[in-house]
Amino acid sequence: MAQATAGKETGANLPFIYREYSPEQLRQALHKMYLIRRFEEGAEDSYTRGLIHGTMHLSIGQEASAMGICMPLTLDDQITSTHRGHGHCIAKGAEVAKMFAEFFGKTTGYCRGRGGSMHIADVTTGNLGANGIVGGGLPIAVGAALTAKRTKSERVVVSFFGDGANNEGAFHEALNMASIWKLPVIFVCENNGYGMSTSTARSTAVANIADRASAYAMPGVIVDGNNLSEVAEASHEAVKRARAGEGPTLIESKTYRHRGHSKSDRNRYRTKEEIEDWMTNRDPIMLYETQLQEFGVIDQAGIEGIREAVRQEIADAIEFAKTSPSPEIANLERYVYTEPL
Amino acid sequence: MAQATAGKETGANLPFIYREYSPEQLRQALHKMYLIRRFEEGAEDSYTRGLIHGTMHLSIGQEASAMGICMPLTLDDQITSTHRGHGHCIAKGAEVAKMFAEFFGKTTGYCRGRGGSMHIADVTTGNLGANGIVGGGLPIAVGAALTAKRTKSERVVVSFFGDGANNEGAFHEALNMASIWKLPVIFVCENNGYGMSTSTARSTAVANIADRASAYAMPGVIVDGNNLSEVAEASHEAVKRARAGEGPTLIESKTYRHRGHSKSDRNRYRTKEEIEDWMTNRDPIMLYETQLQEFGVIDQAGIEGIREAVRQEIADAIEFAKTSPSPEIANLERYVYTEPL
Amino acid sequence: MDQPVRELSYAQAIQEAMAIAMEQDERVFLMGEDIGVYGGAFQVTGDLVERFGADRVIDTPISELGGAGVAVGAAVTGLRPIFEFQFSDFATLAMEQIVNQAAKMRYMLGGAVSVPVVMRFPAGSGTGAAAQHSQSLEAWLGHVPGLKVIQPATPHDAKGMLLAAVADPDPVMIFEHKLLYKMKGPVPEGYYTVPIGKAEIRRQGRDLTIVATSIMVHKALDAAETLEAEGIDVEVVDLRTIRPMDTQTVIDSVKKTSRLLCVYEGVKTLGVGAEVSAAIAESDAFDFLDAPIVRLGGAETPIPYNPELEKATVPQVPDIIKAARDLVSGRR
Amino acid sequence: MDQPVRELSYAQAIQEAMAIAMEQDERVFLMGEDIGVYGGAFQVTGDLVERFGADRVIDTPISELGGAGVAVGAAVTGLRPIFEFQFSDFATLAMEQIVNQAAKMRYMLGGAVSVPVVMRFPAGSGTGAAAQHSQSLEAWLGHVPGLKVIQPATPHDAKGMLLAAVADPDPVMIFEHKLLYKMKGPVPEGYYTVPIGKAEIRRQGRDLTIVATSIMVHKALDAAETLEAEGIDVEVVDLRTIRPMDTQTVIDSVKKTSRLLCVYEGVKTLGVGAEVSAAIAESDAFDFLDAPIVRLGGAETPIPYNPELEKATVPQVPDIIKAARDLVSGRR
Ligand SMILES: Cc1ncc(C[n+]2csc(CCOP(=O)(O)OP(=O)(O)O)c2C)c(N)n1
Ligand SMILES: Cc1ncc(C[n+]2csc(CCOP(=O)(O)OP(=O)(O)O)c2C)c(N)n1
Ligand SMILES: [Mg+2]
Ligand SMILES: [Mg+2]
Repeated sequence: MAQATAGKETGANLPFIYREYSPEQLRQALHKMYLIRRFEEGAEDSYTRGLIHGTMHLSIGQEASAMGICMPLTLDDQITSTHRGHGHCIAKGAEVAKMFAEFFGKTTGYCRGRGGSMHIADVTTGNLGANGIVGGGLPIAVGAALTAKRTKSERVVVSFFGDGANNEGAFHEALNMASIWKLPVIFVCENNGYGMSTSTARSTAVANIADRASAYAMPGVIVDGNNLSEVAEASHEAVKRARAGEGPTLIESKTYRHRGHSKSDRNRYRTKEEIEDWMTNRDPIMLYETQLQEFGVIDQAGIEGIREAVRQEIADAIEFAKTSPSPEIANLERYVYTEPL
Repeated sequence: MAQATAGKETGANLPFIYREYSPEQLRQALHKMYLIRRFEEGAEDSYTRGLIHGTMHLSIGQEASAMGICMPLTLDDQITSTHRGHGHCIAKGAEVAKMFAEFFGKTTGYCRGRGGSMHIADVTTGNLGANGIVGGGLPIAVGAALTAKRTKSERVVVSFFGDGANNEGAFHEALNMASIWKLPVIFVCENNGYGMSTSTARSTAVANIADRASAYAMPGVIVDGNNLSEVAEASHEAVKRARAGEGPTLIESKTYRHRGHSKSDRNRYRTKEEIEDWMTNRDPIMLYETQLQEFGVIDQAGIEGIREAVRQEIADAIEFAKTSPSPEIANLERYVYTEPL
Repeated sequence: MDQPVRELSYAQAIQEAMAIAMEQDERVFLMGEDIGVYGGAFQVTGDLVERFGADRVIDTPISELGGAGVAVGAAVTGLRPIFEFQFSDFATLAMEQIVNQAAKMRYMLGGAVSVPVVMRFPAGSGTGAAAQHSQSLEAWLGHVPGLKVIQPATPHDAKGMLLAAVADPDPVMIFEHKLLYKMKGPVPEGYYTVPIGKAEIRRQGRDLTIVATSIMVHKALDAAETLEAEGIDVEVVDLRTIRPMDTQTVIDSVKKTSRLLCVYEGVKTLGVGAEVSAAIAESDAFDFLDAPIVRLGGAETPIPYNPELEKATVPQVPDIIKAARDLVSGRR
Repeated sequence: MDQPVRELSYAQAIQEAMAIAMEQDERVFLMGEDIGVYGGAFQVTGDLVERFGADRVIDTPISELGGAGVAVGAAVTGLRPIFEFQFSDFATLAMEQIVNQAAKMRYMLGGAVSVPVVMRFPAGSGTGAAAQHSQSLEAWLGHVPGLKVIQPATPHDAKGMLLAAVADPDPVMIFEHKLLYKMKGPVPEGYYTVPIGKAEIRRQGRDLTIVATSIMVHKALDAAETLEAEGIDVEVVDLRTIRPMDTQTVIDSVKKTSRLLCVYEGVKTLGVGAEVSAAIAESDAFDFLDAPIVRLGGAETPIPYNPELEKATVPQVPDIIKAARDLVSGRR
């Protein structure tokens, strides 16, 4: 998104995004956050009705993180995503219809029904894919950044991962290589407090994931992951640094998932109060909506308009997915190898 | 080794080991350092004459590091070692005769001829083995420390590894687990400046390996690895901490290998001057010898005595190895599984 | 076995085996991701943490390589860890410790140590979890001297073989098909073991030997029922152990039936059935063969997400029936 | 081929192929441990860093998992990395990126990307480097759909197949036996490719087919000379590619000779020869077989350090001669 001055009020005290983006862009961001939320609610609902099988990992509650990080990215920039990747995919520009189609296992899906939720990707908008392997995307992002550097492009690469992933060897090896080679890559740890059932306190020797940045001689930045402007500001800084050839940044975005880890979570490791608190007092969409109104960027009618538009978009997308064709068994072995033209 | 007050001079200004150990123990340490040096020279010589095959990694120049770390260890304590592990093995208490026998591929060798230099081990003195996999020993050491803790023993475990190993994922995962579980393990990075041909500056994002300790919330200590007393003091501290249940320590021992990486090194990545400087001005045995004389713990005749004793020990050991029997081909598949009694 | 027998699910049988092992022997403990309060991704450890405490049912960070290495280090120094991979696919991160360390340490050290570690691998497709959560990688580990590799197919064997694995002085790798976890079957109470390295004839027959592994044993038995109605009398051998493989039982069966069909879920090429076939083709059973040795294995593709495609990647009962019919009738 | 032919070593042939690939295509670059100024552990990259710069001959930290992942990421975004493992044994650290990512990414993304990465694995025993530096793990990767796996046996093929691998849009894994690096043979100058997926008949014969891989091709040819003097006429098939395997060439050969011996260095159980054997035993060549299919593979043990033991772990020329004699004479 292009930079512009925002809103009714101006001045240096405004939160970052109100200085950086136009009101229209700010409203679009809200639109996208709703799109993420409603997409996942729709997926959850379809799952319950048996229209989607397998499992899925919902990022409800983490929308500001995905959105904020992607705001300074262009379509040419790339991301690697995670098992909890629907938000990243939409924030980076994917169409929800093709995402639903993928979840429904259809040929019109982004992965032609071969990948599902855990491998959702839209290479055309720069999403190299969700990943079923915790930490699996980090080295790949470093490789993509190596391409960006070797081809002297302006491109930056963002690698999303969770707090749990920070204890994988892949994290260590990837951050070290990105740093010594000064690659244009941004490591975004979405710290939602738990890797599955294991809290960071029980799994991780340091209090903040960003505390590990010093082990790779890169900046480590902590942001409130439910505050869109804070996330976007950190992303802006890191993108600037990366494009200037100054190397990688580690951003830790503190957030929370409202839902269970996946569809098979008995939720024994978090208290009802904790979940309740994040849902009612720190919902990123609610916070952003309130702020937008406060700064006069949108009014209640505008919000209703967005909600209604999103509702329609989701309904259409599900319809598209439902009516799309399934792959043919005869094509089982297609896409294993690159067919000669 | 038991603690005692040392030498002619006393007082708080004496280097650590002179306060901590008896003159006899200090002379024994010199003896062992010579034993390591001459063992490796003997192995090198035997290799040149075709008596030993394969390859080997000599730690000549690093003797103070192996010796200093092992000084506070008891026979019950354990270590995991590396491809450059002869010094660790001897410092921990192994017999050079059985080591030579192993290098000569004989049944009287520590590994009955199955392991060779890269897998040299003496479990009876607590050496769980050298390792052909860079970083392979770190998680194993953490596991041994878990045993120590679970069985409520006093045992501590030392994991030796090189600067190159610090970029392996295994390093990261091992240090994190050791820290969160507060295990009695000491991570000793013998930083000889290079992982094979690659300098730490080219491979590692931080200036000191110990700078990474903060990422695991453990103390990171840097010592001059060619100064026996400094190494031993750091080891003492770490052992005390580990035995007290306070968890792991990372010690970085800065040292240098005089020889090439292995037997196939064209040595294109280091200057003659650099090697020369370390050999003539910073040889750990020479430094220690001078210091011992300075503090009156030994005189020239005493040194000659040690040298001669070691010469004889090595000669006898090589003879033992030479005249030992080779394994029989019929026993090829022995030791793959544990035979029922 | 004299103990009373109940119906338990495969997952319950494993859980019971682990509980018995921990009760009997202080040295036994469990490690893995989310095996504590979460109960394990497939609820195999369930509530064991409440019974044995977080000290003996240890949640690891998400660090498969390190975690496996910790288990190896604990085993070599006297404990008896049972390490759970959350999905067998994540063994790809730990092959170093499994293959270079656990499998070889005893040999490299000339017999100075043993490595009594047990590792559990929830494996296989059929859950809609796509390519990185559905693999069958037992053939890899079956290729590695120093390891023992088993694939129990029933709740009874799951318990008995796990107890045998814990008692074994060497590293034992257990591949558990995820779709079996909820399958019920008779399981004796108390302690018993089922030997590692012995195949089991699940059904006697004269016309054709089907060697199957894990979940395919049940599909083969289903197929055998249908085939029986057609007059084709199938012998079903449950291989149970991949390494060391009990080829003698297969040889004896083939000498009787003269025909061999291998059914396994892993990718066909270089999968377990390749070894079964090759072992028979070089044995004295060769002279008894009346027909080519046929393999039904997984398709040469990653496991797809779409459920119909997913089903088509691995042998199903009708595939087995058809292959058996063709084999017996001489159709190719 | 019209280009002039010189004698080059296997290592030189690979180096030349990499140089040609880098000259032809800016996207090609090399990654690995100590491949720059050190020239690679086996001097395969040699002085390439001087010609192409440290930017295109990149020394990585000792980070096999991460390094392989970087190569995958670079490949999927448009570059053509050639990644060197210092020893194939260290692939155990990178199986995740090789198997879950490189092999499956195209499939999981429904064809939206290709992953044109080449990985090189110095493999095999015979150097006295013991159990963790001597393995032959090609069977593992041969089991993985999405990968192509090759084992060139001659300098000519090493160059031509590497150039084919670089041109290939999919991940290609090259297993290079360390003892071959110094072996010399005729190599044409300039660019040429040798197709992936085609076996080569190295010697025509009537009495027995020996299918061999990598260094075993040369041992089989040596054995064939001796056997010829005894009146046994051996056909030697160099398999060259493990995946996709050219079973048709083997089938055709077996139909001619009626006898099959598979010779490979990897551990016998579940090694490459298991697949060769099984593929023949289920093909129409089965009816032509006059004798069991015999395999000579590596012993069921880690590679020992002692040189005599080490030699005894893998098939040697006399072993091949004996197996061939027994097979032809009907001795078991
Ligand atoms: C290598 C690997 N280990 C384990 C898993 C199983 N698993 C999937 S998600 C997850 C938790 C990941 O935690 P985190 O990185 O914090 O991401 P979050 O789920 O909280 O978004 C686990 C253990 C996996 N997919 N990959
Ligand atoms: C996993 C793995 N990668 C690579 C190697 C090859 N290798 C053996 S030693 C070595 C360098 C190790 O450097 P460092 O850890 O600093 O130890 P040093 O040799 O300097 O003592 C390398 C790359 C190996 N043995 N294992
Ligand atoms: Mg998390
Ligand atoms: Mg070093």
